[in-house]
Amino acid sequence: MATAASAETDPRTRLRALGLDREDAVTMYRNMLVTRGIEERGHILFRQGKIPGSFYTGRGNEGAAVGVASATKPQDHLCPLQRDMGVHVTRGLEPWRVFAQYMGRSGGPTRGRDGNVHIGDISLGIVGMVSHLPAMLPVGVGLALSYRIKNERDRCAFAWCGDGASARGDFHEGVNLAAVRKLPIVFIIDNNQWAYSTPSNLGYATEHPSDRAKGYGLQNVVVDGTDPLEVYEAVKEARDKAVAGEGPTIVECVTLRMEGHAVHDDAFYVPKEDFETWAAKDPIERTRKFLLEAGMSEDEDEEIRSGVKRLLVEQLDKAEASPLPDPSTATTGVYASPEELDTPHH
Amino acid sequence: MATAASAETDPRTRLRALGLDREDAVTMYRNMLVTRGIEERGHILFRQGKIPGSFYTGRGNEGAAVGVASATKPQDHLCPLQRDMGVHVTRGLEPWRVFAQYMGRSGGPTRGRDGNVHIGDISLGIVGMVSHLPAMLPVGVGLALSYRIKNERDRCAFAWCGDGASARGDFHEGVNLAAVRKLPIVFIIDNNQWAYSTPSNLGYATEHPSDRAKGYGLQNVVVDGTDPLEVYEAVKEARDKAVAGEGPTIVECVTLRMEGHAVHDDAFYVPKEDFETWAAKDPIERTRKFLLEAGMSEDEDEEIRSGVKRLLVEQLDKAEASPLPDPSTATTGVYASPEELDTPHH
Amino acid sequence: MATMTYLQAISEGLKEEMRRDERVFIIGQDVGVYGGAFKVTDGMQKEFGEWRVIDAPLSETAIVGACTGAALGGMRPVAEMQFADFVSCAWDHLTTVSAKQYYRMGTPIPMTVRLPCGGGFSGGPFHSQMYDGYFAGCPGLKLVMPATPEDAKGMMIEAIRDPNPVLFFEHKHLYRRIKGEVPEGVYTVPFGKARVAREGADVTIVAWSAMVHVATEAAEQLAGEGIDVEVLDMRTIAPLDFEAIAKSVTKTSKAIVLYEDTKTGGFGGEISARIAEELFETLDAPVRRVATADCPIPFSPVLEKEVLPQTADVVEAVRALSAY
Amino acid sequence: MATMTYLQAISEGLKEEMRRDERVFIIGQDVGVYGGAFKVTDGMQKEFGEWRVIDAPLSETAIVGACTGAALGGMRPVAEMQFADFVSCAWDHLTTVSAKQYYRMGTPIPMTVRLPCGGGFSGGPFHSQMYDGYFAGCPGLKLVMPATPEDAKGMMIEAIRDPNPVLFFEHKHLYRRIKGEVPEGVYTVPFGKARVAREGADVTIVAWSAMVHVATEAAEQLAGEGIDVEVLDMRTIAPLDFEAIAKSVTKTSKAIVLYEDTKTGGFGGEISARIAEELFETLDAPVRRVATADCPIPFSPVLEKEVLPQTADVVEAVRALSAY
Ligand SMILES: Cc1ncc(C[n+]2csc(CCOP(=O)(O)OP(=O)(O)O)c2C)c(N)n1
Ligand SMILES: Cc1ncc(C[n+]2csc(CCOP(=O)(O)OP(=O)(O)O)c2C)c(N)n1
Ligand SMILES: [Mg+2]
Ligand SMILES: [Mg+2]
Repeated sequence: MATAASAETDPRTRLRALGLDREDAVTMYRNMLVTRGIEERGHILFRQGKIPGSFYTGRGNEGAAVGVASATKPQDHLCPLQRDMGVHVTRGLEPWRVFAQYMGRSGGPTRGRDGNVHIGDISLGIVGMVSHLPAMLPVGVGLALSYRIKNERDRCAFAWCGDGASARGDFHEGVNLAAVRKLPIVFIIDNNQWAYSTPSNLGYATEHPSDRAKGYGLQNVVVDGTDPLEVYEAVKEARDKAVAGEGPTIVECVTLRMEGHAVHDDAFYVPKEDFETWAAKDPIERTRKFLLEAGMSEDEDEEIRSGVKRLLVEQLDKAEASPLPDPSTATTGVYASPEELDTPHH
Repeated sequence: MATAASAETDPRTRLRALGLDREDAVTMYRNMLVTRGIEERGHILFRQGKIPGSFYTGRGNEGAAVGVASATKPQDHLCPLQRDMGVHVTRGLEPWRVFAQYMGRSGGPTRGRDGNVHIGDISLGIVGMVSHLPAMLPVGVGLALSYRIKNERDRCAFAWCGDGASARGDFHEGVNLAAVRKLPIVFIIDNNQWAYSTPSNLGYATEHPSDRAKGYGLQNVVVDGTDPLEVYEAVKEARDKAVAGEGPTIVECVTLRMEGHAVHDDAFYVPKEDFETWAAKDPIERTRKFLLEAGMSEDEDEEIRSGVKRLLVEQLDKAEASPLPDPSTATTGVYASPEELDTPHH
Repeated sequence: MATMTYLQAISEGLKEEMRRDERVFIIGQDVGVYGGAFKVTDGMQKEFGEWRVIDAPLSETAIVGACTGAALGGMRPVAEMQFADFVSCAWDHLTTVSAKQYYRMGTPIPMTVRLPCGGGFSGGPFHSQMYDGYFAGCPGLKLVMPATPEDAKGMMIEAIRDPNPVLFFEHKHLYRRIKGEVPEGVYTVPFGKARVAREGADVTIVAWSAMVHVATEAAEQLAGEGIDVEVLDMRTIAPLDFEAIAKSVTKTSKAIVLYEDTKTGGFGGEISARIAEELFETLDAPVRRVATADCPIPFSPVLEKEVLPQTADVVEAVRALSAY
Repeated sequence: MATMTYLQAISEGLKEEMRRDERVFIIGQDVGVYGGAFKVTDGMQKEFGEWRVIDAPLSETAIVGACTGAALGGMRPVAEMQFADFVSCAWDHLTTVSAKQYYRMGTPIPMTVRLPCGGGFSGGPFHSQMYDGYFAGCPGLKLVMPATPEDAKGMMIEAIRDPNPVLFFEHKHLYRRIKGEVPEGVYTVPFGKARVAREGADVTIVAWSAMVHVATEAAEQLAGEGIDVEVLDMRTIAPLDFEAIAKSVTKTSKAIVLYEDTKTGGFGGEISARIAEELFETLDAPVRRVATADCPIPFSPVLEKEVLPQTADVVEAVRALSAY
């Protein structure tokens, strides 16, 4: 296992070393703000009774999700999971569609057919997840296999898994197949230290969940998931390796799940001190400081933040204007028709 | 990964070091002869049209199977697989019952309901396998869990897996649960270098299939599966560790599958040289030599061998005398009745 | 007798049997400290300890497979699936190993798998499924689906004691909505004995689990119109008390099968078929089925309502049938 | 037209579509060098290369999951299960992901899973299962089960082109036993169109896959007794051509559903129910079902024969029905 050093060098130097300019970092920052903003407004909507069912967020994981997605290329496919709203935001899914999804409106990516973060948009390269974890990981492997068969050389798949879900058979079978065939895929483990109420030591017996890599002849990298740049760097390297035919890497992003498993869970089982420690490492605040050191002014920051606020207000309005789906459509669209195949997707 | 040294010391010294006397080694030898004898006769029966369906053997794996089983204690439970006839023989399953099973007679352990090596006898501590690989591994884990819950201190479960089947989700989930809970179980990987026609490098990307252990925080030991004593030693140590609460070990027995996957497969895909190399390491011949060096006379050997032959003739007669099952019973016994639970099993 | 919710009744059943029989243990995700996603096992790890209420990794096959093994090891395991939907991840083990081991090997596998099932609260495609139809074709499994608190407790205990793998379908929508009198102490409700939930003379509705309540609601509405509906609560569908169905349909001559699983391929088809095959001479009208539409269960309430069987659908079906 | 076996016809279909469409690939255990456990893909790795005929690890979920992904990636994947029975290990993926992704996300999943299925040759409990009933309740999947070489080839090609996940049930017992004329070149046989395998006026037998041949055998025996049996080969059960059933039963007024899956919970129950519900006025007798007994499929030939539907069972059922 390699551990990426969280470079304590000068911000500008660091960005340069990553091949990024300040604008790129600002974009990441903005995406993180949008991500958190969406989920915070989701909470309010839930409390207002506007979101049916339950409600989940990825608070604390914004840096990891945005960091990974920023290292992907437009032609890549991504299979993110329940804490990865930042991936959708970074790939360009418009916030109103997320709100519409939350509220079961027809404008959401699933047209009210699925809820929460079970979203995706294949035209943005994002495959919508199912609940069963981590069932989408083998799907990512299949995407990577399709690139390999077609000999598409600069295309990479990304598949996610939680620390907890890495105990499931789907993880094993998918990762193993990718390893054996050296497929162009990067696996991301969102290690937020808990699987619902289950602590790590009851989920795996290694130091890191990504140590499972050793059982597949793969390398793993453990990064601080609260630092989008550290995540970006590790993922970019892993992507390079993958598309060069050197096989998959498991990149583990360590964070703390900063809220309960879902809205009904107050996370009583998480030690308070842990929340305090990790609150001090808040990915957004951390990135803000980094940018200020890199030359962003407080005014600029203010502008970004208020821009995000305005955006979300607008987007929420748009979502609320999206009609509920027509009940008569509920049972349609179970089977695809041949014409739909001819639409070139992604 | 630890590699047990195949001790090239004086046979008597070696036995003593293992806590065995010559009689124990002779018993292993005899069990290997019975194992091979059963499967050779099975081949003949198949050619005679007396065995319906297909027919599988474990030729080349007699030493590993007998070696493992010899290191178990009567109170242990075992979940052996398709190459492990030696386990059944060592635990005391009478050969006629195996022949009866092969031929679909009522005297077989499954009363004609299942075939081949899908056998077991819970009163001997052996759980009968299903076809789906390695579905019995989590069952072994559950047995180990039952010992742990009941606080039975000198009881250990044994669960098998092939090199190929170690790619399946059941392996991952079962081994991981056992590792997390440090359950008293030993995992055996029968690494015979092939999964049907699929070579190792298309099944796993590590050096050894048991290297998967590293992904679970476990130790693995790789032994020469043609040497029953080396197997015995490694398994005994693993068992000691397991019952001491130090967690599971994966013991990998390396052999070559000396025949096709099943009777219809001529193994054209296995390099001829490999068969020659491994034929030279035949576990039975090897053990015979060891015993001769340990003081067994050629006459004794002859007596053992002819004893086994006589036994098998007798047992085969007994099997052929076993009636076919009564067709009217075919649909009975789908559900157990409460009284059956009260029969204390094993 | 105490009044309690369906959920409390299940908890009670579990606890009382665990106190009585130390071979009983529970394994599942978050069943320990957290007390289970629905709090069915709340407080139980405190009472019974870490090795009788076991928090498992996210591994349905390991959980259910370990139960098969522990059953062979003399225990009486109870597995909790966090949602019934996730039992798909252990479907192979249950149908391949647990269900067939006794037939093949003669070794009973006394285990229970608890399945919080069913829809009606915007759980979406993966937290709303009923799942009985997917197992009903697998000999060796018992499928039990209580509709009342009293049955839930008694059948929970019966499930644990049964020498076979039992799938215990507990309907999430009943957990806190349904209350009822529940006898104190340990008692069992036998499998394979349907219950007449409401007597009637004109039309029989065959139902189980939450649909019993939908049927009863419909029956009450229809009583006002002079249609006298009999509601049969099957309680278990494997074993199936076909005698009870025959008795009721012989009386009413008209039958509706109401089930929450997908209409096509759900177990209601089997029951409808048997009624038509075995009671052919008795029927005054074709059997009708009211069930979930043939599609995944959508999230948005307006869609979900369209897809799941509603009281109004049943009322309408009964009206059509009695006019036949 | 060439005469070939059912197995050869499937191979032909695969090869011709692979030559025509380079997006088609095959993945499964031992499909490459070995040519598949039943030799269906024999020689194909040589022709199409290592990346279009892929030997996979022993991982059914990875195989099927990779097909879902590759389908999203623009390919036309074909997975081979070594035996249909092992699809249980991918049951979760197929019902959870492949089947529901289009309904939820609007992305078609054009993939085919080949399932060598069925009993009759002492395969025992895990190499003999039919398996259609376990999937028939899952909307989003197509279930196709050819009975003849001509259909096998044309439906193989249709399956690959279909924009949905298709389960292609190929009956092992037909592989080498059934020969027939097969058109040259590429052609398709549409799904959802039943075929009248034998015309008759007295009783309809609804069947699919190997049971079509059992039905035909029975029909020939019965012809000698003056009973004129119509045999309907459903070809696919999802989609189901109920119109064809209705047409035939309207003519004969008597129906038998013959299927190889377990009687209780198998898909024949669904069909029997629909006949009785929708053709109530037409029926002169109750629908009868002939199917596999409600138990695992035993190994010993004497037991297996008892459990699987035999020609004699069908003959007897038809006699009873026509005497009704
Ligand atoms: C197969 C399966 N079993 C159970 C669940 C219920 N469940 C949802 S999230 C979760 C915990 C997941 O933990 P982890 O993988 O660490 O992801 P996290 O939620 O912490 O991001 C569980 C048990 C599920 N979604 N899928
Ligand atoms: C889940 C599953 N898929 C496929 C098969 C078919 N099959 C039987 S044995 C075998 C190869 C097993 O290889 P390995 O695990 O190495 O054991 P070996 O036969 O070499 O001892 C396969 C693919 C099976 N039994 N179970
Ligand atoms: Mg987690
Ligand atoms: Mg092998």
